[in-house]
Amino acid sequence: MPAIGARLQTDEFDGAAEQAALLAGRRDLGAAVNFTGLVRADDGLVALTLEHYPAMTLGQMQAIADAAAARWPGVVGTIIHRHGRLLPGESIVLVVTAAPHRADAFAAASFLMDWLKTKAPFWKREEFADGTTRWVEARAHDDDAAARW
Amino acid sequence: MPAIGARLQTDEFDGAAEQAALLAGRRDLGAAVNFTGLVRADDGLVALTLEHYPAMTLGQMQAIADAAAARWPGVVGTIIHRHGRLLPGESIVLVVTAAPHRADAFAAASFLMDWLKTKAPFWKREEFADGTTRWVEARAHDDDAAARW
Amino acid sequence: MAEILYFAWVREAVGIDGETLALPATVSTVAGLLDWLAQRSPGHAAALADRSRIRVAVDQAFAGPDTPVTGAREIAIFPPVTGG
Amino acid sequence: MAEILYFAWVREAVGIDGETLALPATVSTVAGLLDWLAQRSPGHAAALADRSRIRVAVDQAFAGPDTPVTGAREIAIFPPVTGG
Repeated sequence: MPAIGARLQTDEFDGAAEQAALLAGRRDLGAAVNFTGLVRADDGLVALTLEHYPAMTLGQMQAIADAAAARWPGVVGTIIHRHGRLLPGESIVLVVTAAPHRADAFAAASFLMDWLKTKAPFWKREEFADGTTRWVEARAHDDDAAARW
Repeated sequence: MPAIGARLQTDEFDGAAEQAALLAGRRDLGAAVNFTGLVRADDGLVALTLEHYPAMTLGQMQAIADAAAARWPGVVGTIIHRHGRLLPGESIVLVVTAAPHRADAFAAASFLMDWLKTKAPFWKREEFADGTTRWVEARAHDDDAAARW
Repeated sequence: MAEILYFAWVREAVGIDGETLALPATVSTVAGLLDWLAQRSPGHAAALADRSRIRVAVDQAFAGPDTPVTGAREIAIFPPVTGG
Repeated sequence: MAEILYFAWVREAVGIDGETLALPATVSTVAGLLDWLAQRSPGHAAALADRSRIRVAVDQAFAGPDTPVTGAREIAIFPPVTGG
């Protein structure tokens, strides 16, 4: 089992249960970071659909997870990304990390999110109340965030 | 109610419930960070007792929370610190933040932990399997972490 | 034969999820493939008009304009990713 | 009268949780208070021997060596904090 595991699913996840599973039986982990990304109802958005590249997505997510595990050897973690149609307030992505000390847990979680945003093959299509749809544009500051690692 | 609230208690907390309370009814929060600090069983540690300064602690915690809220205006959050005797694997401190975007949620959570570590009047006494006890020494790198903000 | 896959607005602009094509021998890199594909239909041309907005994976690994495509089995063409 | 409070190993070294004292007029700052307290007992002296390891709050606000103590109601003396 990899130190940081990756999963892809349509269903909602349970961040607390994922964190509890990482911590179970461990007495050497002093810090756990649990990040959840959620659908915002900006500009009258009524739904977000996450398209992905089925043959590549999970492998790429695991490669990102393995990159984090290699940089922060004491870190364990779980990343889960949803796909399909999601409503405002629903969760999109979960990153849970745990480590002996908080700096590593925070850094690995930030890194995982930055890389998931820029290196995992997902695309978001927004649906608005007036019936229009729009593909989300990649943002330069996400690339900047990913490039700092 | 302050944007980031502070609580002090002996009982265990429920990080998922605290996060759910922050997110309830909100559709503008795209990121939630949930940090838990836990007792590590390093060097045969069997328990950790957190002493604090009752007249000052909660006020100082709220001042730290208010400092974070002032720096990151869109962030909401909750910080909970336990005191008393805690066992390995038990949680010590909870920091939950939520914000429209992840950078603010991560930064505010890191800041809150760094300041709680260095500016809240708590002291940890370790108990070991051989019956000895030791007060934890403050660490220079915690001061460095707090000084970067 | 190579399986060409399209995602997100590239897929919508091209009008199909993918197509199986025999790449001519003159098409040896990602850049050459995009030039060749752009000639297939107005939809292809529109989808691939602005190469700064196009990303490519060759056999499920992200690729650049100079990445070879000769012998590739699966080539995916899509916008910059926006997950997370 | 000022309430002097001790925490953590400072409390253990002094041997009491706190004491209510009338500060002499010559004690006007935190540094002066620590000098004066150190003379009260061997426990006080031991607790306060290394001032680099001592922190002080005057009326529940963190203080430095030069912070005035004249008129203060509550002065807490403790090691650097180690919570979180």
